[in-house]
Amino acid sequence: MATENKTAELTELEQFRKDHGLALHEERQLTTLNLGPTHPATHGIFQNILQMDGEVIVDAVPTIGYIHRAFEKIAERRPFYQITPLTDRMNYCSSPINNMGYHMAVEKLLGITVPKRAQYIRVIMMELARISDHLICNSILGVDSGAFTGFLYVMQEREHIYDIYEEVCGARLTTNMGRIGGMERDLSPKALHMIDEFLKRFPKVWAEFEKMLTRNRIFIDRTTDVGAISAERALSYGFTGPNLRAAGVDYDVRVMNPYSSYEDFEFEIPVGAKGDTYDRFLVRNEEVWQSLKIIEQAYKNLPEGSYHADAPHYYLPPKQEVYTSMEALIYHFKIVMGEADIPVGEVYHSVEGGNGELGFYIISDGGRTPYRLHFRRPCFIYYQAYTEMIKGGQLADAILTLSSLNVIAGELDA
Amino acid sequence: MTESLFYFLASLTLLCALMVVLSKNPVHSVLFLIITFFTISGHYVLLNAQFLAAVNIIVYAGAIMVLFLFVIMFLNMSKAGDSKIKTSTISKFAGAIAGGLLFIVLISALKDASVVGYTPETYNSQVGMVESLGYVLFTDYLLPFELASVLFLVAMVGAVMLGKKEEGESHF
Amino acid sequence: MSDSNKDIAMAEAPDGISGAGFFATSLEKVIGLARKHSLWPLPFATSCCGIEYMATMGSNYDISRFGSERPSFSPRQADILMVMGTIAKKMGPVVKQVYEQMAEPRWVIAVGACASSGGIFDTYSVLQGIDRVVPVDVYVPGCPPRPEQILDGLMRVQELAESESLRRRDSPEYQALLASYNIK
Amino acid sequence: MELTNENVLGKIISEFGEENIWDAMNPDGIMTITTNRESIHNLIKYLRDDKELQISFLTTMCGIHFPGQGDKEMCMMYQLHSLRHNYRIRIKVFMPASDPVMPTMTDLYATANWMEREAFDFYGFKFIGHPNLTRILNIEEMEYHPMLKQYPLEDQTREDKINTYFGR
Amino acid sequence: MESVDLLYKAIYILVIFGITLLIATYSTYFERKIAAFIQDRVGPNRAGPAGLLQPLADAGKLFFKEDFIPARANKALFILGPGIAMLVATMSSAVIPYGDMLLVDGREIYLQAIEVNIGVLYIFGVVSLGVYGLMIGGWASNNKFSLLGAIRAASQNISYEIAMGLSLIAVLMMTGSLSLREIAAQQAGFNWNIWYQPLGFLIFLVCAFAETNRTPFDLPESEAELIGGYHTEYGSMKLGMYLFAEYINIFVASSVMATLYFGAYNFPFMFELEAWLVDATDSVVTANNIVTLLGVGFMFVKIFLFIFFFMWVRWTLPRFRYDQLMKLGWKILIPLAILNILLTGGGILLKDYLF
Amino acid sequence: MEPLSNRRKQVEKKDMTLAERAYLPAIAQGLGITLKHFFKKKATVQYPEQTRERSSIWRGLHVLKRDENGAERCTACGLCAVACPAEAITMTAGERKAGEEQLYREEKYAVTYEVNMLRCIFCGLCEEACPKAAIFLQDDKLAPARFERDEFIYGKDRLVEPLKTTETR
Repeated sequence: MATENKTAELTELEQFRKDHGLALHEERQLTTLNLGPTHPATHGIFQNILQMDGEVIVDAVPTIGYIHRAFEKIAERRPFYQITPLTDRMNYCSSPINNMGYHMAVEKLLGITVPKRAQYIRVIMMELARISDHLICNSILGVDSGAFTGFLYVMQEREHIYDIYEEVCGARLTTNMGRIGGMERDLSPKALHMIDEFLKRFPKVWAEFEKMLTRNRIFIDRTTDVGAISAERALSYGFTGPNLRAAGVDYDVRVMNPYSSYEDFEFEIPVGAKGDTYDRFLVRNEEVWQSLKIIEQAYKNLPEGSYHADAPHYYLPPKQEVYTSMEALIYHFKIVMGEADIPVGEVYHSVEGGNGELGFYIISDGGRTPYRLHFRRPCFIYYQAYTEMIKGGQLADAILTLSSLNVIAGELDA
Repeated sequence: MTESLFYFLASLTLLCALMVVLSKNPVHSVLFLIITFFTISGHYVLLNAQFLAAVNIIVYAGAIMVLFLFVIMFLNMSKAGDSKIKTSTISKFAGAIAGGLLFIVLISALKDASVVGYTPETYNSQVGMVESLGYVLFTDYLLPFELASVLFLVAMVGAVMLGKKEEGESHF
Repeated sequence: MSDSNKDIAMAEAPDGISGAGFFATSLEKVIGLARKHSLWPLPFATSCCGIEYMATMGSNYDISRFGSERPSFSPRQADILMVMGTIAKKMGPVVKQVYEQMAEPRWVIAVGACASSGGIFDTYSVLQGIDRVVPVDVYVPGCPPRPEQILDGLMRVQELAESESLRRRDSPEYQALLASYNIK
Repeated sequence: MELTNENVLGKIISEFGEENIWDAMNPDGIMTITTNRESIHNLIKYLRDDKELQISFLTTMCGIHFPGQGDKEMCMMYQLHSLRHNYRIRIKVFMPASDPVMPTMTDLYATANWMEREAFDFYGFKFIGHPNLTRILNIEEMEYHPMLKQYPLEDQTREDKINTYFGR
Repeated sequence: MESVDLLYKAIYILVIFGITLLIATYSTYFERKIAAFIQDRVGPNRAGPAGLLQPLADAGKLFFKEDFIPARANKALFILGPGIAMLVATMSSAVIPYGDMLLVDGREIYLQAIEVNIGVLYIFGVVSLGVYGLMIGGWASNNKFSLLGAIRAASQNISYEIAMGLSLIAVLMMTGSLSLREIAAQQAGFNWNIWYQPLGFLIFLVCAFAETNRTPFDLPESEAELIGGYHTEYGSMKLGMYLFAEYINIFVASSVMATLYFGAYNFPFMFELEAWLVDATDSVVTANNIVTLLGVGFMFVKIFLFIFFFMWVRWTLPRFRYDQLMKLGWKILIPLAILNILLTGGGILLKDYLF
Repeated sequence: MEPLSNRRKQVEKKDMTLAERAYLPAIAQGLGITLKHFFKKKATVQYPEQTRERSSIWRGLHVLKRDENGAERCTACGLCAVACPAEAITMTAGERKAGEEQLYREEKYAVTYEVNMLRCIFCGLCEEACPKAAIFLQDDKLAPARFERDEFIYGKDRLVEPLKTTETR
């Protein structure tokens, strides 16, 4: 760290002391604690050098980049369709949202309109992904506060979500789901049946999970007023998604800039009041219910029609045609080789990811790869505020705050 | 057998007590002090004062010394304390004088004390037991006992007052 | 007391007579069996594969059946280092340090494409396989592997643990292997 | 007031003048304007503080590298959002590669801190006034800024791959 | 004491020691099984039939794992820590009456290793020493997480000992004795202390959880915060001893709770049964012995139920935070315990006055 | 902050009631839930003895298909290698010689075809890219764990579907 940073730290420490009515240069021994990068509560990989006064955190210096994988650089070297597997690995708790957000961004660039059925299928998959994302976050919050069991109860449900993914795209976690221009295949009857089953079973499990923690005083005490952030600071830090909503701002990309037919669905935006860990927990809980509502509506009103856009230049022709028709074979080759005509332009598209506004900023120069692809990664933005949120709290608070922010290392470091 | 046990315990007590003073590492000092308490409890048991032995261990070894250790560990004195702390000459003198005075007081007190010794006729095996102890405390020594408890109460309130954290002060 | 004890009783006598002594070999077998069933993992989960490890711990797969459900986040207590997820060059030294802190016997599983070979991330910032910094015993392919594959990897380590002699870790080959990684 | 591209552009130009705002275009429904280094800080501050606009949310910012374009080789892109009016705007600043210096936005938006560090890490932008402009994702010892187009993507130490197989 | 008596005593002590170790060993197995069952899993089932050899496998592995002492640790104390923890844990089961009296060859054999008239205090003394094992081990590791764990352990144990002691005083006021045998004997039949001391029992239970460092009071070793706390730096059998000591402590705590509040070896209708047996077998000795052995069985059933409860709670609740733990101990449990003493005193006076 | 939309819903955050303050009811409720699960049917699938059902489109281990006559379908066009984001596929093409019609369906065939299973991310893009229906990711096989890194280079010997014997055909 630079020397100027040292002085900044010191003044911050002094500020802290002033704020808390302490003598400025108290003869108090501060201990330095290295939290991470292999600490169990950091799940992914973050490092925090904490300055501790007893159990109270006075200051923290975060280090990130422990799994920096150079997504943006890889994206400049891969044809458009090969970037989908990369997006899987950003927020791996909700890969379909990333996949489809990226597809939608590219579709915007190419000017493709996707038929309603495909949009509805996307909505179902994205909301399933949101559920799986939130249930990991909330159950991990339970684990970090010591209640391990609820985590395993909801993990079983996550397995069912994964089974649905598997039925739709053939993979569990890194889904590579859908294609530019729609889905790669229609929902099979089995998949529809599984979604139906899920809608019936999941509410019970989720209600049970809520029952175990929501009104338990130990849990309430552990989370209330822990890691709180005001709406103003949260906006300045660029928070979006559940973490911003917990602070009381009802900003949701699905409502403000609806994409993929989200305007068709009835749902509410849960907001909290204080922006503390308990609020974040409740907001995520409620969002799971809202997601269920959306899936239910999309499932009931699933329109008939094609599951992909009619865009032969960009959407791979059906396999059978490739084997038989010359025209289809040529399209096939062009698309796979990455020689499809990509218009010059720049485009920003954002979706409500599991963690907040997930944006894709593409600059295309007409080549086979994006000229520049920048991801607006919500986790990168949240984690910045972490230091501010844990100062003055205890070590145990810091850990719960981290879990409740749901910072996914893959997205943080990109 | 009792006698040899006594000598063993007594020598161990003295040795450990010396080690408390002599060892460099404060954590070791505390640990030796704990052993000292154990040996003293051993003496109590030899005197058939089981209650006292148990209470000595619970209160001193089990609680007070834990706090000592707690504080020492928390301040991490073993590292800082080794070389840095220089005892000034005055405090050395003061220590010597205080210790000498205590020694003199002890000698003068013990000089006139008579050793009762063991007489089978008057020997009461229950003298160190809980019942007799309680009985004596609440009859013969009622006033000092109650006064002592009031003193403890005052000390406790004082400790709370001293330890009460000011608004916003950090705590551990 | 069925399987494991049967194995012990059936230890071949000739081996013992000619080899390191009958009792020594049967002790080795017993300890091998003990180690096999008590592999405590250190989940070094950095990314996607860590999420699949959660599923492996979960009720549907239940890694505890193999006696491995006690995750030891302290390297001193762990038997297998399960590296799951991308290891960036920034992280490489940390992996090595964790490995060095582990007590013998220790095994390493590289779970998933990233940890094993860098996988899709052939980039300037990613270590192309953790075997550049620590010796790896078992590789598990997949990105991420299914929990079944992770369990497969664990069973592979069980095989190793069962058959490994008590003293192998002192053998010159092993010392040479460690030396090649600059681990003392 | 309903924000449209026209009235926002009008307001900005009347505030900052034609010479500082140019190249207004609308590639994807988001108005994109170009400005210079001198005005960018004031412009973002103005957008944030103006009572009518309330464009007070920094969605993202990133660097872009256009090699071989002379004075316009390096580009910083800022994208702002007015949550109140649901209006997005994109601002670009171009500069030569020899002099990638920008004013910092950390005093306006807390989120700019790490985003600027990222831009520094990837492209080598220098942000005047940034409290702690160090590498954020890559190791401190790295000698180059990897997102610049001239640097390769691949790990240069890897031996088990023959590039000719992959058609690139 | 005659040599035969001494022999019996020696055998008994060995048996109790063995049982303690066995139960502690298998507690680890049951903990894993119970956790698994609570979590819809099956738990260890590969080592031996239904995984019954799992604890032996763990022990075998830990024994033969490299014994490692960190370079910057205080070596002597580092070894001393787990030793103290283990020693102190095994000491406390000595005074617990696991059963009443057996009649063998006309001798009365009490199923209790040592009868001291301050049994309760003995247990207290020993338990209060248990924390040294954690503190010394945590400090000697020379690791900040360990140190934090040690400090948490110390403050937690001291704080909860007070409430524990106060809650016990109410029991002692009723029984008028410090001897565990006496206390057990007073609860003959179904006259258990729990009926008179529900509040006291609750306080004692909570404190027992805190003293054994179990969830929701497992702050000294909380995995998520301190990576194992005081035993972060321990591996091999030293770690095994710490874990072992924890399970022995659970066993002892369960035994003490069963003895103090749940009538120890007493069970309902034992006198009726004994009278019937005397009639049936025509032998007082046999009848007495049968009832005594049944009593031992009941004692262990009670103990196992408590152990199950410990584990059940462990896999259900989140843990406290340090300051909340202190608040609960000092501001809620201690006043409640004092209130309980007052209530008990009032009850005793009222009873004296009325009858 | 004033609402941005009309869909705002404040999450319920009641103060704790006296019963909740006393810890016990919530604890009892939690214990009840866990006890219920104690007696529930277990969800575990005991791998390796039992396996969980996989979807028929699961992207598992690769196979190089033969056509109905037993000739290899692959024509070494290289599309799969181009489509592979992990650059895990390498191949060299060769001309079919006379008399090899039974072995290779097209005039060009893959002399060597290697998939590095450690690099592969099982994204399925190769299967999608193949114009000859030659490469497939099977749903019933998983790439097994192995001890050595070299063992993961799957050559044609391990990739090509075994020739069906006359009896089974």
